[in-house]
This record gives sequence, C-alpha cells and structure tokens, in this order.
Amino acid sequence: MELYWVLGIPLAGGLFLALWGSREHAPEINALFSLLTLIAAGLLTARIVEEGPIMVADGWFFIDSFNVFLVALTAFVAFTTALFSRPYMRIEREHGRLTATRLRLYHSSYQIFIAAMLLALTTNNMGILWVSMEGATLATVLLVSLYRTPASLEAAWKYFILCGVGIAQALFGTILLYFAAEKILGSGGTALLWTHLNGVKEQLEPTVLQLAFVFLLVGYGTKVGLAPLHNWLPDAHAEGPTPISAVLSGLLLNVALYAVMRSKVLVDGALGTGDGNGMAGNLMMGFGLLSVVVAAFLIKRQTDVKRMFAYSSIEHMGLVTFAFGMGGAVASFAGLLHMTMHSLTKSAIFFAVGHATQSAGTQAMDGIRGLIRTNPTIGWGLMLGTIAILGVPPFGVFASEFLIITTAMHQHPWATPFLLIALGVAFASIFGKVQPMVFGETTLPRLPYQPALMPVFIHLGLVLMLGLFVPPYLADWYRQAAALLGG
Amino acid sequence: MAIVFPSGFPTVFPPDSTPVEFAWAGVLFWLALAAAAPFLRRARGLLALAPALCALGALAMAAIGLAGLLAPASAIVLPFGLPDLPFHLRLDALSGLFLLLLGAAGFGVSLYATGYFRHMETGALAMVMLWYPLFLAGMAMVILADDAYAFMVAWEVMALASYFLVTTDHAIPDIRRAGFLYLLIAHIGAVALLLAFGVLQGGAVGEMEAYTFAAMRDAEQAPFWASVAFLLALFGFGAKAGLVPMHVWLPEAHPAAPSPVSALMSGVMLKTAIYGLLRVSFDLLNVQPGWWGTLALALGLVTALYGVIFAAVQSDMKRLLAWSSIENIGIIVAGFGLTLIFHADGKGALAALTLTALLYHALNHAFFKGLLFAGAGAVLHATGERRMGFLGGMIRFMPWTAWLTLIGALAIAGLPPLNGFVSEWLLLQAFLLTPGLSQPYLNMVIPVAAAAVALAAALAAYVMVKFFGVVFLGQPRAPIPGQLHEAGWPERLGMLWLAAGCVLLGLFPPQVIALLAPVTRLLTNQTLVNDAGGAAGWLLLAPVSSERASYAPLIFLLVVLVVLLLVFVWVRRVHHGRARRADPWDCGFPEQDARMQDSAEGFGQPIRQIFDGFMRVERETPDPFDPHPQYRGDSRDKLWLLLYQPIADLAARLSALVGRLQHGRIQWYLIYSFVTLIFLLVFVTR
Amino acid sequence: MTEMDTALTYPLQVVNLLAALLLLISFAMLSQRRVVGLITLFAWQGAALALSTAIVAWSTGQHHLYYSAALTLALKVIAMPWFFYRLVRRLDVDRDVEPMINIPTTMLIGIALVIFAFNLATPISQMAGTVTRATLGIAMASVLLAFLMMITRAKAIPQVIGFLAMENGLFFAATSATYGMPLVVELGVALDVMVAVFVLGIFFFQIRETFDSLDLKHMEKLKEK
Amino acid sequence: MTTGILLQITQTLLAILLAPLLMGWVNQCRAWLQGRAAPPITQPYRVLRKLFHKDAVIAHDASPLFRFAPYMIFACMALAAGIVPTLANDLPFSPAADVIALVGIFALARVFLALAAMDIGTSFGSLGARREMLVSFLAEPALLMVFFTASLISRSTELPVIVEALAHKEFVIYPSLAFAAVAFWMVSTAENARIPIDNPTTHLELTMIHEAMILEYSARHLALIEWAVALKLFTYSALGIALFVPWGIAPAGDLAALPLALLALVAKMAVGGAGLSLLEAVSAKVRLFRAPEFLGTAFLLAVLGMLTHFLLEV
Repeated sequence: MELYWVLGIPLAGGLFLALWGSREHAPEINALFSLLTLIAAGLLTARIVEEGPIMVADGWFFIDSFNVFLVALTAFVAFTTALFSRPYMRIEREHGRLTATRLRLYHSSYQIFIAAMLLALTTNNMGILWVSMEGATLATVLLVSLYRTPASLEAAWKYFILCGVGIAQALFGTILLYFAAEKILGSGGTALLWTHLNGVKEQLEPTVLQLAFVFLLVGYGTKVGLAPLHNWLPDAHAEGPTPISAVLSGLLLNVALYAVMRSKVLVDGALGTGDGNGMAGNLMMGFGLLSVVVAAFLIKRQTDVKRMFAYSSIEHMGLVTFAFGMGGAVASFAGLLHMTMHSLTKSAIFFAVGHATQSAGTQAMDGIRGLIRTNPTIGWGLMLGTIAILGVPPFGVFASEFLIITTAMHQHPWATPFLLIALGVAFASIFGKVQPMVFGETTLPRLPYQPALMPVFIHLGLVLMLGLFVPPYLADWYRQAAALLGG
Repeated sequence: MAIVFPSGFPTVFPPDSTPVEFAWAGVLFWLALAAAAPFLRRARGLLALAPALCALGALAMAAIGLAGLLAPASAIVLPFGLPDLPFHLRLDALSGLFLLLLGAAGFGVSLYATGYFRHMETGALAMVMLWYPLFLAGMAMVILADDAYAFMVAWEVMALASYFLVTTDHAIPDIRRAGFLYLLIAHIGAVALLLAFGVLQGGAVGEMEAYTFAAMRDAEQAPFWASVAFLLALFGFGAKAGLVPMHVWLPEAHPAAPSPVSALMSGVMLKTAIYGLLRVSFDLLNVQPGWWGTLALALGLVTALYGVIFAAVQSDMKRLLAWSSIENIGIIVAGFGLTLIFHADGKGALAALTLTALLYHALNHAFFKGLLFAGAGAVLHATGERRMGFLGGMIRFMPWTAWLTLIGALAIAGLPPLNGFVSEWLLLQAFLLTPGLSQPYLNMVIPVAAAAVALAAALAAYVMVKFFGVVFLGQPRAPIPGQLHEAGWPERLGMLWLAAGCVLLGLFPPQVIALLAPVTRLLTNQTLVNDAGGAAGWLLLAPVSSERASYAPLIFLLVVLVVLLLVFVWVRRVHHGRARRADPWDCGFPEQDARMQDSAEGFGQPIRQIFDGFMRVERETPDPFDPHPQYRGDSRDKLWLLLYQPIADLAARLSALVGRLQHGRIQWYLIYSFVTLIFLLVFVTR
Repeated sequence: MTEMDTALTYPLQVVNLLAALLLLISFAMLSQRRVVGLITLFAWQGAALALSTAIVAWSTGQHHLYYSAALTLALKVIAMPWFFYRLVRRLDVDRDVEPMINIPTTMLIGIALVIFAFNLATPISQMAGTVTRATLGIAMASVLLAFLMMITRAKAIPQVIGFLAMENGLFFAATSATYGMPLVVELGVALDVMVAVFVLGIFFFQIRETFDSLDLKHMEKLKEK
Repeated sequence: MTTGILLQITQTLLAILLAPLLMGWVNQCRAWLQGRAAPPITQPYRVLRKLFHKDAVIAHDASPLFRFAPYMIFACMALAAGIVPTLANDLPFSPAADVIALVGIFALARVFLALAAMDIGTSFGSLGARREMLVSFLAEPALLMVFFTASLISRSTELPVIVEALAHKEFVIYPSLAFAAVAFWMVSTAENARIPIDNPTTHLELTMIHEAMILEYSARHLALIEWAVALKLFTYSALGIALFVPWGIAPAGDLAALPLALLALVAKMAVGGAGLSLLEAVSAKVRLFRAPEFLGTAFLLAVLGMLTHFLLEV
C-alpha cells in the first residue's frame, strides 16, 4: 500500500505542478509533495525493516532491503533538495535568469523525475526498470537546458544523445536477457521479473548473459558516469540549475548503479561466480579504477566549481563501482555506505556551491573568494563538505573509503597504487581550489537574504554521525543488502 | 574487559574503573570544551577561561598517563564506531608514557595559552577554542586507539584540528599555503597508513574484527608483506614526523600557527608519529628484519643533520625552531633504527638502552621545544616581529622570558646538567656498544654514525647560541614598537612549568629511567638495569655497568655550584666587588651602533658557506645608496625543487594528457562508447 | 511450434527477407547525404519493421505483437517522418555537410561491423527457442550500423534519425528474435520514444534559435581548455 | 674513600694553581724560540693579581648574564680539571662525568662565553662568538671521536678506567691511538685558541676569535676568564697525557707512587708545553675559512683511528 503512495504522490505532484506550477507558491507545493513522498517512503521502509522483502501487485514490484534503502535515500535527498531549491530558485528568478513558465516546467519535471527514479528502484521488471531510467533521463534533459544559454543547450544535447545511445545499449542487453530467460521461464510477462530470473539464474545461458551484461554495463554505466562513458556528466552538472546538479549527482547515478548491480547478481549467478573474481566483477573493478584515476586527473584542470565537483562525483562513483566489483561482505557493505555518504555529502556541497555562486555571480572559482568573511555559513558549509567528500574523518565518507582501501590492499594490492595516486591528486586539486574560495580576503557581496543552508548542515550532520556511529537497524539493513549483492 | 559506560559517558566512576576509563573521561572533557566554545561567543569571560580548563584536563591526563604507565594494561570498547567495529581503546605502558608526555607538556602549553590568547578578538578566540581542545583530544585518542579505524579517525581529527589552528589568520597568503601543504602531506601520509593497516589486518579477513590491533598482533605475517607494511608505516608516520624528505611542510606550518599551537605541534604532535612507529613495528608487527633498522638509522641521521643545518641558516625565529624540531625527530628516529638493529640481532639489553634513550629524548623534546616556542611566542607577542634581523636585547625588556628561554636553549643544545644531554649521552653510549653486533660492517659504520649525532649535537649548540644571542642579547636591531611588555603571569607560569621539566628530567635520570622501564619491558622484554650499586643508585646513572660509563648530574651540578660560590666569595672577600658602568669599548670604535651586530643571516653565514651544496640561497643585496641597507639571504632547501616540483609537473602533464579526452565533439564521445562496447564484446567472447 | 523447426514456413522466410531488407536500408542510410532522403529511408525501415512484426504475430499467434506492429506503423512510418519533414522544411536544413568519415570508408567499417555482429550472434542464436533466431545477428548489425551513422553525422537531425534507427534495430531484435517483449515493456518503450521525439522537437527549435543552425560544430564549446 | 676525596680536592686545587704556570712556561718557550727576551714564568700570576685589583668597567646595558658568565666558565673548567686524572687514578668525582660529559662541560663553558660576548651587542663580540661556535662545532665531534677510539679500546668512557687499561695493563701498541693523538693535537690547538686556528697574542681584531669575545671584559671578570683559559689548556694537556702517555699516573690507592707521579706530570707538562710552543713558532695561523678544512682533517683522522681499531685491534 505504502508503495503506491511512494510512486503516486510524486506523479500526482508532477501533474499538479504542471497545471498550477506558475503560481506564487509552487516552490512550497513542490516541497510539500516531496515531504509527503518522504513520509510514504519512511512508512515503506519501516514495513520492510519489520517484515522483510515484499512483493506487490503479483510480482510487478519487489522491495528488498537493497532497494528500499535507496528509496529512502532518494526520497530524503529529494525532499532536502526541494527545500534548498525554494529560496535558490526564487533568487534565480529575481536575478531574471528564469521566467514563471520555466519554473513551472522545472517544478513539474522535478516531481516526474523523482517518480521515475522511485519506479526504477521499486519495479521488479527489468524492462520497466529500463523504461523508467529512460524516463528519468527525459525528465531532466529539459531541466539541464533550463537557462536556454548556448552552453546549457549544448550540455543538454550531449546529455540527451549520449545517455540515449547508452540506454539503447541497455535495452539491447535487456532483450538479450529476455532472450535467455524465456527459454526457461517461457515467454510472457514473468520472464523479465527479476525475482523469477534470480530464482533460475543458475540455469540461464552463460554466453548470452555475458553479452547481455556487456550491453547493460555500457548502457547503465553511461548514466553512472563511468570513464570513458562519462563525458555528458560534467557538462550537464555544470550547466543545469544547481538543485538539478544535486539530484543528478546524489540520486540518478545511484539508481543507474543499482540497475547495474541487479544485472550483476544475475550474471554472477549464471556464471557461478559470486565473489567478485568473476567476469562481471572484474569489468566493474576495471571501470571503477579507470574512472577514479581519470576523474582525479581531470579535477586538477577545472576552473568551474560545479564542473569540478561533477568530476569528483565520477571519482566517487568509480570508487563505489570498484568496491562492488571486489564483492565480499566488507566491500559490498563499504560500497553501499559510500553510496549513501556520497549522495548526502555531494548534494550538500552543491547546495553550498549554489549559494556561493549566486553571491559571487559566477561559477568560476577565481571569482569566489573569502566566503567565510561575507557568508560564514556558506563558507563553513563548503569547507566542511569538501573535507567530508575528500574522505577526511570523522566524516562518514572516510569510513567507507577506509573499508574499501584496506580491503583492496588485502585482496587486490595491484590496484592500491592507482587509488593512492588518484586520491592524492584529487585531494590536492580540490582542496587547493576550495581553500582560497573559503578563506582569505574578499570583495564578495552578502546574499540578498538568508540562504537555506539547513539542508547542508542536516546532511553534513548525518554524514558526521554515520562516520562515528551507524545505528544498528541501519547496519543490519546494509548487511542484508550486502548479502543480496553476493557478499 | 572493563565495563562499557551507558552511552559512553561516565556519569560516576565505579570503584573498579580502570585508567583507560579515566583517560576516556578526560577526552570527553576536552570534547565537551570544544563543543561548548562556539556557544560562548556571548560570554567572553568564560571563553577566556577555556584554555585554563584545557590545562586542567591536561594535568589530569598526565596523572592518568602515569597510572597507565605503572598499572597493567586496561581496555574498553566504546558503544560507537563502525557497526561491527566499535572503537577499541587500550591503555598500556607505551600509551601511558605518551599520554604522560601529552599531559605534562600540554599542561604547560595550555597554561601559557591562557595568557597568550587573552588578547584575541572574540570570534577568532571562539574558533581557536573550538579546535584547540579538539586537537588535544585527537592526540589523546591516537595514543589510546586500539583498532585501525579508531586510530585513523583520531589521527585525521588531530591533523584537521591542527590545520584549522594553523590557518587561524588565513588572511595571509603564506599561511594559507602552509596550511594547504600541511593538510595535503598529512592526508597522503594517512592514506599510506591506511594501506599499512590494510596489509596488517589479520584474523578472519573480510570480518570487521580483522581491524582490531589484537587481531593484527596474532595474525601471522609473511616477511615480504611485513616489510611492505613497515615501509608504508615509515612513510606515513615519517610524513607526520617531518622525516626527510617528507619534511617540507613542517618549517612552513609550525611557524604559521599561533605560538601555543606551534609548541603543541612540535612538542607533542610529532611524538604521536613516533608513538605510531613504535606501536606498529614493535607491537603489531611480529617480525623485525635488521635492514629496517639500518634504513631507519640512515634516514634519522640524514634528517638530524639536514634539520640542524637548515636551522642554523634561518632568519625567522619560529622557522628556526621548526627546523630544529626536524633535527630532534631525526635523532629520535636514529635511536629507533638502532633499537631495531639491536632487537633484530637479539641484543635485548642494548635494544632496551636505545629505546630508553629515544623515549627519553622524546620526553625531553616535548618540554624544551614547548618552552622555546613559548619564549619565541612571548617575544612575537610583545614585538609583533618574527624576523630575528629586527630583534635583539630582549633580555633587558622581558627578563623572565629570557632566562626561562635560556634554560630551554641550553637544554636543547645538549648541555649538562640539563635534560637534553642525558638522552644524547645514552644514545652515544648505545653507539659505543655496537661492537657486539654480528654483522661486521654494522660494527664499523655505526660508531661513525655516532659522529653524525655528535655533529648534530654540536651544531645544535651553534643554532641555540644564534637563537638566544640574536633575539635576547645585544642591542635591538630595529626601533622597538611602543613599549615592550613582559609576558603576563599565566605565560610565565606555563614557561616555568616547562623549564622545571627540563631541569628535573636533567637532574634525576635514574628515576626517569625507572619510569621508562615498563615500556622497554613491553616492547623488548628487557629493562635497562641501572648498575650504580645500592646507595649511589638514586643519583648515579650507569646504564650498562658502572665500570663502563656513568653520569651523575646532581654531583655535577653540586660541584659547579660549590666552586662557583667559593670563587665568588673568594673574589669578593680577598679582593672587592667594585664596578662602574661605561659605554661599551669595542676597541674604541666611536660610531658604534646596533646594526653592526651580526644579523641572523650573518650568524648563519659560515654554515651556509660550508653546506652551500644543500641549499638554494635567495639573496637580496641592498642598493649601495640605501641609508639603512638590509641584507636578506633566505636559504631554502633544494629538495623542494629536486623532488616535489617534478612530481607536481608530472601530475600537471598527466592531467593535460587526460584533459584531451574531454574536447567537446560529441562524435568523439560517441566513438568512445562505441569502441568501449566493441572492445568489451571482443573481450568477453574471446 | 516444434513442427515449424523442420522447415522454415514461407511467412518466416519473408521475415528473413525483410531482415535482409532492414540491413540493406541501414547501409543505405549510412551512405545517404541528404536529410530528406534519410527521412524517407527511415520511414521505409519502419515499414519493413512493422510488416515483419505483423507477420511474426500472424504466423506465431503472438497477438500482442499486432499492437506493437500497429504502434510501429503509427509512430515510425507515419508520425515521425511527417514530423521530420515539417521540421526540415520549417528549419530548411536539407543539406548535409560532408560526414566526419567519408562514405566509402564508412561502408567498409560497416561491413566489418556486420561480420562482427554475425559472429557474435551465431553461437547465441543456436540456442534460441524461436524459429526466426537468425535475425538476431541482423538486428545487432543494424544497431551497430546506426551507431556508426550517429558517429559520422555532424548535424543534429541525422544524428537523431540514427538514434531512432538504432531503436528500430532493437525493436526488430525484440520482435523477431524473441517474439516481442511483454506488452507493458513494449508500450513503455514506445512511450519513451514518443516523448523523446517530442523533447527533440523542442530542442531543435531551441538550438535553432540559439545557434541559428543545427550544425553540431557550434556545440563544441564545453571542453577542457 | 676519605683519602680519595682528599686526593680529588688536592688534584683539583693543584690543577687550578699550576695552570697559569703552564701558560707562563709556554709563553716563555715561545719567546725564546722567537728570539725575544722571555717574560718570567710567573708572569700570568702577576697579570691575574693585577686584574683582580682593578675596578671592573661594565658596559651600560650589560645584562646579569654578562657578569655571571666568568664565574660559570671558571667553575666548569675547575670541574673539568677535577675529573681528569693528573696525579692519581682514583677520583671519587670521576663517576659524575665521563669523557662525553667532559665534552659537555667544555661546550657549556663555551656557550656561556659566546653568549656573554653577544650580550653587549658590539660588532666584534658577535663576530667572535660566531667564529668560536663555528670552530667548536667542527672540533667537538672530532674530540668525541678521539675519545671513542680510546673508549673502544678500553671498553669504557670513564677516564680512570681508560687510564687503567692503557697504563696499568700489559703494554700493547695501539696504531689507532697514533691517529687519535694527531687528531687530538689538532683539536686541542683549536679549542685552546692557539695557532694555527687562533692567535692568543694577536692585536688585530679582524683575525681574533677568542680575544674578540672577551674584549668587553675587564678586571676580575677578565681575570677569571684568563685563568679559566689557562686551566683549560692545563686540562687538555692532562687529557693528552692521560690518553696517550699515561705511564706514571699513580694507580688507585697507591699513595707511595704519588711523588713519582708528580715528577712525571711536571716533566710531561714541561715537554708538552715546549712542544706546543715549538709547533706554534714554526706554523702560521691559517685563514678562518681554512679552519673547517683543518678541523675536518682532524675529524677524518679520528674516524680513521676508530676504523683502524676495528681493522687491526678487534
């Protein structure tokens, strides 16, 4: 029952805002719908925690601890982002960068986007999963080009084409999956249900699944932003409105990776390789490592703050992919933890960056100086967020990096030099660029009125807490999820 | 396993509570102070009191450390941390000793800070008082941690807190640069440590429990991987301790911080790295090949000489002290290497001797370096001037500071009967005992290495004469801004405490060594016997045998004092005490003025001349018509150019290369995914 | 359907024929310079697809395939080509510049791709449960060819048509090789495609009014300096 | 024990009293060698007496450190003289400080002298201090190496034990000691401000090292310093004797040997002083920048001595 709320509310919100969105209180309505979604998600989560995995609508939806935790995360970040976007978009509008109609488009597609992601997470049908992923892309394309500047158009175009092509590959992978499945499960609806596939995964034809996984990995991997398929990501993040950058980084990438993981489980089953040394695991480790290194070196060259943090998202997604690739209880646990931490931290950073760029009137980092003098809260938010994302304890990102790196050192020592170099370069680059933005003298004006930094500090507070103390039920939940991923 | 506090907070101590619980309580106290600080902006008075509270906590911590040193090891598990890996804390003799060090030095410094921070503007003070107790707590936790995660968290919190303290006045670009360099190298070092722990994790790998030190202790380690772990640890801890060539951040960061913080960083934080080295290589690793020791010894000696040479040519007093910290760390690490050598060679007693020496030196350095930074800080506070070229004659304006600093200077210069001499004496004794070793080449090389230590010690004297002479003696080299005020009472008390430490540690070596015994027993299963024989035992120090070598600072001091008094009395009785004041003579040269004294550069000139090869000198020769010419010769180390610049360039080149990937043409991006797809298809179906 | 495995019935032979036709059209698109011609070819491809789907539906009694056939007809043969014709006329962009790789080379690469695709597909199609399994290789080939076409075209519309052609290939794989995905999925996919085209339409106008041209070389500003 | 303490005190006093005599003797010899009319051998005593009677003149802003330093220096030298066996070999005080501590004592005195020199803030003062510290930081390790060689031979850093091992065990030729001896001579010339490093009788300020440091001193303070200098020379000579020609020093608890020991001491001192003056007469002062090379050589010789010990004597 909760499930229908979870999916229905944002959908309804989308339609409602499409009709009424240009009114004065659209932002509040937007936030309200997100809040309701969050509540519904909370109820759903509570139910899963006590009852364990459930099937809804005779197997069309399947919720286990893996995706319910992503549902909760998505709903939460969606809500905080809506809170943040309220004053942010208002300021944008005052600056005359946006019109009422575009705000209407923004608000409704925002809700649709959330709905699509929640659907992708909860559906049991690999085909629907694909459909909703594509839907999520389409919902955000027009948001990326919201400002109608040449740059934003270009970014949106690249986003559309590259992700479209990528997702097409994913569809082919899905077809191959079906192709292999219908022999065992017979044609018709059930053959694409993940639970059924999972049940018979040992009998699935290995060679077909290998091919299928390649297509799925390339397809969804494009959306995860794995190098060298990542090229749309920095543009889209840099040119779209900041709330969208936040949800793209914080949520969409997770959902795409979720899709990859669902398929990985099946492939591992078919090839009989559970513990990471299978073909799927190796591919993911390879992509992950490559992404980490490439991203780290690209970060070094950035001059645009949002672009830089976009690359840092690629880096962290690479790290998570690497962790999942390694497999095993600790690594998968760490991967899930890192997903959470990255979503919370990165969105918090984008919130802070958003206001920073607003007060500086530019996204160029040379233009942003000495935030801590004029807007202390923004300054501290950015500083702490950066420190957190760079994996400095006691923030939670460190906890997952600690587990990932030590495990890697134990199981795949060859990989650690790359990780060491990449982390070092990334740290030097990001921190070296953020420090002068936060510290030092400045000529920046204050923001017209109090920015909404509550979300920033809520997120950072959570990250800090999870670095020092993971509540037991959350931990169990992670453990079950890790077990599902073949830990 | 002792009891776990409800929610980790000790409401009231049960009668059977162990030292480690008290230690945890102390940490919580500091954390509470830190948490309270931002809310005290309104209540300036309370805020100004915070350092004093820190000092109290430190004093308690010292007592707890002492207890932990003498009591059997105790441990607790905190109710938080990672899900299956809650924070493990353990207080054994080794931790106890370093906790004692932290507490004792921290007490003096914090007392000093009470006065030093008094004049700060409220907002800044609130920030400082947020990070300062956090810094103390972080260091304490590093020493107490008993699992890899807790250790790393504490380690980085320590680094982070100190970073924010270093960048207290971040308006100055140099300070920002220093802070950045510091945090960067600290972080890279931390990642190295992470990898080291990754190698060390033992027991059931893949279980969280594998990260506890207990599991690491009884994991069996392949020699190769053990060596990998050791090298990683040496790199990581060396980066924190300022071991050449990872030292570049130290001379930048330590001077940049407010003086009490510099004192803590040099005096205590560097020791946590030494603690880590000892913990990992003697406690966690259970094999120690000899070549580790040789490596550490070489590194240590190079560091010692490098540091002291550069200290001699500095012209900024805090930078000079920072370089001298590098020297002392070098000496300590050399002792560490020697310990490893003896240990690997099965010479337990000798290992105990060197271990004692290095622990002793660590203890000493905490005191005199804290004292010196405090003194320098007082001068800086009074004159607002760090460049020695503009100072001088401070002893007339601030006698307290001057005389107390003199004690520190003499101590660090390794002069009897103060504490610096004792540890160096022990170390040299150890060097002289190497002929027992099995490898002949070591026998030959090591006494020569002793020469390097001797050289470093002698140069240290040079450095300190320069430091004290230029800053405190002679005439002010530049007009003094306003009227100079002597350091206030809290500062004086803090410095008094530290100075007392220098003197007492110098005068009672037998007792101190007895105090160190549990640690040496813990790490080498051996203790240093003081074979001074019964009655003389309490004043005579004879580490190996009284035949071999002995030293009794008390007698020493007594004789000097007696002779001194006798001579004085005799001169006054037999002759007279008449004296009259006049202008200085200086060979009758009339136009005598202050600018004719040696400047800091001038005093360092001979050293610069001799060791020209090591350094890159940037000279500013004044223009001939300048009425008040100022010569500036800034000697920086070449290592920056030779080692770090190339790395930076390489990274830049690589990123330029990678940057080509992202050149904007969508067709190319499509080609990437296309090629990737084809490649993978070929790859899986090959 | 086991009795069909012995000999391929005529309808299914027609399906194979259409498959060949599909491949042929893909090649033709690869070589086509003019945008209008491209649209026509795209429409023909759609037609072939619809027809083959219908035949498969009729001969295997998979009724839901009729829906997808109808969908294909409606969307890819009528709606989209019409839409694109109008677009081209409105924006008057009926000249394609020289593609990034010249035509002959593209052809050669295309042939290589086809061989590759067949080699990839044969081992799989052996184990397929369906009779029309051989078409899988062709589907894969046309997907790759469409991909290639997207790479070589330097203008917005041809690229999009390439994208849709790829969709066609996928559709063909779905219908002929596996007798169609579950209906929900098919509908969902169709919906997505429709929305995609709609969004693209909006895009074209935005791009047009910003850059007054649909030439992609105006859109290479976002890069690493 | 009591006899020991008596011996200790007498030896120390003896050293303090005899030191100026040695200084006088050296000056006399040098005067002869230079063909000048020699001052009487007791000249140093007269100088001291004169200085003690004078009124001290102290610069206006001299700090207490300036007035305290001479006493400190003198006390250090007295202690040093106390622990070097001159007559007899059992010294109750000697356990208080071994050779390493002895180096420490010298260093302590030197640092105080240098600081005192910088206290007034005159150009020559700081110049002298800098040069003194330069010379010392090169000389000190060399001296330590010399001691190390000796103590590696005798397996101890206690002077009495060393003397015991060298003088009262069966006679062995130690090649390493030959190197050490040369190094020791070079070091002691440097440490005692003699030619070729420094010239005690110079009046050319720019070449001064030691003299430059005490320019501001007068009267009793100067007297104490001069006396300390003499004492230092005496102690170094005694050291040289103890390390390289220890024969004749009375073994522990053998009072009968004392007169003989006294004679031996006087003889050795006479010869040593003459030798020193001879060397000073024939050699010229090197430029200050050459001093590092000179002392570096000393250091090298000492190290060579130690290595020869490992090669030939272990």
